[in-house]
Amino acid sequence: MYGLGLIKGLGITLKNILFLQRRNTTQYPDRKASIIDLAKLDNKNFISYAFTNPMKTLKSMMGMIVISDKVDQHPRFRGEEFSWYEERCTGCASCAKFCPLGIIKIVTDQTGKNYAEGQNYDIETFDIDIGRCMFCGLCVEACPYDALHMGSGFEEGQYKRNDLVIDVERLKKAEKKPSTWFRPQLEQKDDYSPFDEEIAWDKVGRHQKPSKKDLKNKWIRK
Amino acid sequence: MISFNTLNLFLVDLLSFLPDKLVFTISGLIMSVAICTFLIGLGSVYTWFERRVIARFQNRSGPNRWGPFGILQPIADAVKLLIKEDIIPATADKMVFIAAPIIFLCTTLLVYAFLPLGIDSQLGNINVALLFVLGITSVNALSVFMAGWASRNKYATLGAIRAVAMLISYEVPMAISLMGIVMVSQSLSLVGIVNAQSNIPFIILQPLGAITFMIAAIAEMSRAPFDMIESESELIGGYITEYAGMKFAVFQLSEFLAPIFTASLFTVLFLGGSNPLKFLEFLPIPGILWFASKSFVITAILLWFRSTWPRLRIDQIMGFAWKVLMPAAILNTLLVGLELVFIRDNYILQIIINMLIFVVFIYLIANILGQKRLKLKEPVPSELANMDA
Amino acid sequence: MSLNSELVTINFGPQHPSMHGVFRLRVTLDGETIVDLEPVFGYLHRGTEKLAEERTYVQIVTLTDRLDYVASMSNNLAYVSAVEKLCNIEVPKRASYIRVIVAELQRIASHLMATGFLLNDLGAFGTPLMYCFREREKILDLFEILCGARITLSYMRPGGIFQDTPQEFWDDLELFLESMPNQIDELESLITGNEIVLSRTRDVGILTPEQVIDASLSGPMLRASSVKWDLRKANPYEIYDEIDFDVPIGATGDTFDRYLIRIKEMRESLKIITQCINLIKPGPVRNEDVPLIIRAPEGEAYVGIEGPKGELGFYLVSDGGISPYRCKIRAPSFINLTLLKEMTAGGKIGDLIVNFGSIDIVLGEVDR
Amino acid sequence: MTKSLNLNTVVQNLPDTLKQEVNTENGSLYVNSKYIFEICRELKNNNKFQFNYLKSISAVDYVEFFEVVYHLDSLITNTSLVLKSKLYGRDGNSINSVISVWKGADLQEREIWDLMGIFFEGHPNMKRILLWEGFKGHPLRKDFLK
Repeated sequence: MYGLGLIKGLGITLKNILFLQRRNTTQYPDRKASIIDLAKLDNKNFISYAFTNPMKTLKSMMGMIVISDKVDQHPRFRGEEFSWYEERCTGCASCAKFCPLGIIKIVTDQTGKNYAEGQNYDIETFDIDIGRCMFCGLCVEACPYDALHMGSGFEEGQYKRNDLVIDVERLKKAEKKPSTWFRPQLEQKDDYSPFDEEIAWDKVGRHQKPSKKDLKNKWIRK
Repeated sequence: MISFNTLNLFLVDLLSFLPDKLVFTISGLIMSVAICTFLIGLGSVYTWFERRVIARFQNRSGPNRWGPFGILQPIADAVKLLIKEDIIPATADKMVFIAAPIIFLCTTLLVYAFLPLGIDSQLGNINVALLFVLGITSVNALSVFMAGWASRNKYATLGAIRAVAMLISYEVPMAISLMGIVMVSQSLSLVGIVNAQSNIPFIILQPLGAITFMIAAIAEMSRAPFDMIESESELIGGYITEYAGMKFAVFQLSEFLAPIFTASLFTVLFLGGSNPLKFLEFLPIPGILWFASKSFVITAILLWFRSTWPRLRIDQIMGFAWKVLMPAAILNTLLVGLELVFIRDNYILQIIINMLIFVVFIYLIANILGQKRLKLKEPVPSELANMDA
Repeated sequence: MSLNSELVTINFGPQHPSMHGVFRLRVTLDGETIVDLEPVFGYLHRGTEKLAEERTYVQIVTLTDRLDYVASMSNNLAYVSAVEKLCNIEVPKRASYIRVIVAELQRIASHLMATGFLLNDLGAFGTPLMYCFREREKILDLFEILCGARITLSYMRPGGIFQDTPQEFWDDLELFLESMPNQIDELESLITGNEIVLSRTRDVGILTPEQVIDASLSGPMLRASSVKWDLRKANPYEIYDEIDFDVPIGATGDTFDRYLIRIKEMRESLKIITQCINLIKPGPVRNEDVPLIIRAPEGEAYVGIEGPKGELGFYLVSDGGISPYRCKIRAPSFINLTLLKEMTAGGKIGDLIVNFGSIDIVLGEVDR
Repeated sequence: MTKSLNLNTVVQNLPDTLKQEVNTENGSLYVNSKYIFEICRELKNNNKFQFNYLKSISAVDYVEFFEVVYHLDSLITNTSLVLKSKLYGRDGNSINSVISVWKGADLQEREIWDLMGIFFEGHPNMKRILLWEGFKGHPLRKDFLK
């Protein structure tokens, strides 16, 4: 009969508002916590939580309490914060040659300080202009000595374009959180590891790997 | 129980030292300002409510940053719109361009003048309130056309043309569908209509009229699936394309007031207004709460429709008005007229007959319209291509 | 009596809510009826073909990501297939399977997006769009596990794929295959039977088989007009000849058929992925003989694959250098726009928007 | 599997008037640019070919000459053919349009005129498509900005 399709459609939307508590969106960088969220964090019933912590309850009712959720991020995620291992870099500039946009600038000096195999070069300049970087990862693929890794950050906003250029000092100082993009040895611990110490799975990416149960909750509807 | 009338009397008492005419003017003014302020506040809260509910239908969160559950969002919106640059297109007809949103808001607010929100709770009670409501809602078409025409924008003009065609068409079945309840209640006053429903709400007595009125009313306020006038994906914004800042806010406010108004009118006309539901009469709930909760249900249903259905095309919308809603409204009037002559006091029989006719009518319309549309042809591969060769 | 009326010319776009990017249509209207229509291209022209002449063969993979940015995997696949044909590179079997799996996942994602935006153009206020995006998000999650990016993937390399899949990918893919059929059912019961959708889309924008073949349309546009032509069957590439699937076709070639074809193709893609999972075996995923900087022999190669939007072809001419001498991209959504005027002239504005939505163009590919 | 047609059979099956206008060298079929329209019409309408689908038209700049490449497909017999036509000289190159044979040539020919500067005679709407009117030069040529 004509018109049944309309009613069926109404049923679908009703199902989505009534039975599915899963939201499609993630609040970023933080979200306003309700009492239920706070009680969940404390493993309490929200009514008893409201009685025991009246101030916090009031605050959360007024939308003043903020909690931040972690975004699932796979260790292969290629982002900013390039992890560069100074001792392994020979300054061969493969990365610079292979970059499609030509945004890597390397200047080397012959001092004989470097102890990796290959040529003995000291790196004076290593600029990566991430303002123009498209995170294709080809520089990592090109590096023959595993010296350059993609990072896992994505929050590197700056006020000036010049600040987006990562120079060698920043690369040296940066916290190393390499992405396993094109570095499968970081994923498989049995394999040959060029690192002195192995990097655990959860340290590779920025956030913890979601468990299979989490994924199930996320994807499969009851 | 506090009602508008007691408030009014209190005001009159307070001002009794003044001459009589002045007293009534001032007290009326105070009451209307209070009602208008309340409605505008309600309208802005409703924007939050609508956005939240539709967001939940779509598995999103909706506005949730300002205040608890984002309820302060309307204030943030208003502030943002207030401090926006007020742009009037160079070629626009300035007077008309500015007047259009004001007329729109005024007519929307004026509707509430004679709407009984509870027992003895209305600003005024005139004996032609229904006619007044029908008349004042027609002015919307004028203000929309003013806005679209004065903008000197092709999208706006197209929207305005659509608005005039559509709003005027839907006025007719809307008015005719109300004939039935006027005949039964023997009154054009809204209070009279509410009182006539103290036993049975008209939605049960005249389901055909109720559904015709509902559909026509959705079209009148141009909400989905009849949101032809703004139709974002086609005309960008229709008549509000060129509006910005506060003028835009006024338009938006009146548009968000429209569902509230429609819901209240539907409650008054078909759901028994502030009368309690029969089986819940024992509860000590004031009439205005009954009214509010009934209206709330209707607005929620409107939102549900809005978030589910796509939009009809302009010719389909016009065809629907004249080919389906008109016959339905006339049939309803005819039916009620005959029943009033023959079985005036037998409500049960009336309900049974009307329900039956309602179901049969819907079924017939659905089948006549539907049969050829629903059948899908069996695909036959064209001879012009042969993958396996 | 006749009314004195004039034709109105309106620019739909470049900024318009339903122009799918920066596209412009110059439309001549008689009231609500469309009299004439002229598409204006080029607002997103980035000169990809010229850029490709100055990049090495592997670097061009990153350019192809940005053509049809909702179906990067398919673009990658088409491009690397062309390079492989040009240089006679053999691809390991496992890589072929993985390529097919990701290409079909990408097809589902692209069709979901097309369906969602078609419904948005119909005026459904975003609900079907959000449901479609919810499912597409899962596919993007899968891609993130594979290659660390969600949109601009750069996953494939001439001679295979860049890196083998992690175990999590297979687990998640299993979950995805479990849930996806139900989701498509839900989407269908929201849309397919809906009378408003039916009345808006059926018998609107009808294209006959002769017309579509004459105008070189491809993909769902071609098949909706009951032309049974799918490059995956007609000219099987990768491992499609080992796999059993149907090619759905439409009956009338109207907008509704174009929508329905996409839904049916999603189901077929799920079938293909399931078969691939059963057939795939461990092994190398990248031809180790292929260097990073490829020096292609002199010659030329044209390879077309069945992308989500139609036949996506790369025509590469090499002069023996490290970058192609000429790289021509046969962009399906560009050529699918040929018949826009024939589809819409005589209809209403609403029909124009719906027809345009049913073509499923992506401006990155149209303007290149 | 799409078979590519044997070039010699193609030449043999063409009518005598057109036979001398095509030649095969380096494994591709070269067509005299003056006769491209007649040959394309023949390829589409002749029952032995039935090339009803124009896959793509591209143009390549070989500095001393331009090459216009037609990729044809027959959906009926699932065969394919590559036609090529050489155009000598840098300026004022023109070739007949095949739009009345296959409508699919419409946008592609405009694109080639825009980016490569080869004029298609007989095209009803021959103007720039991706770049704006008044753009100087044709960017896909090898001597652009050199």
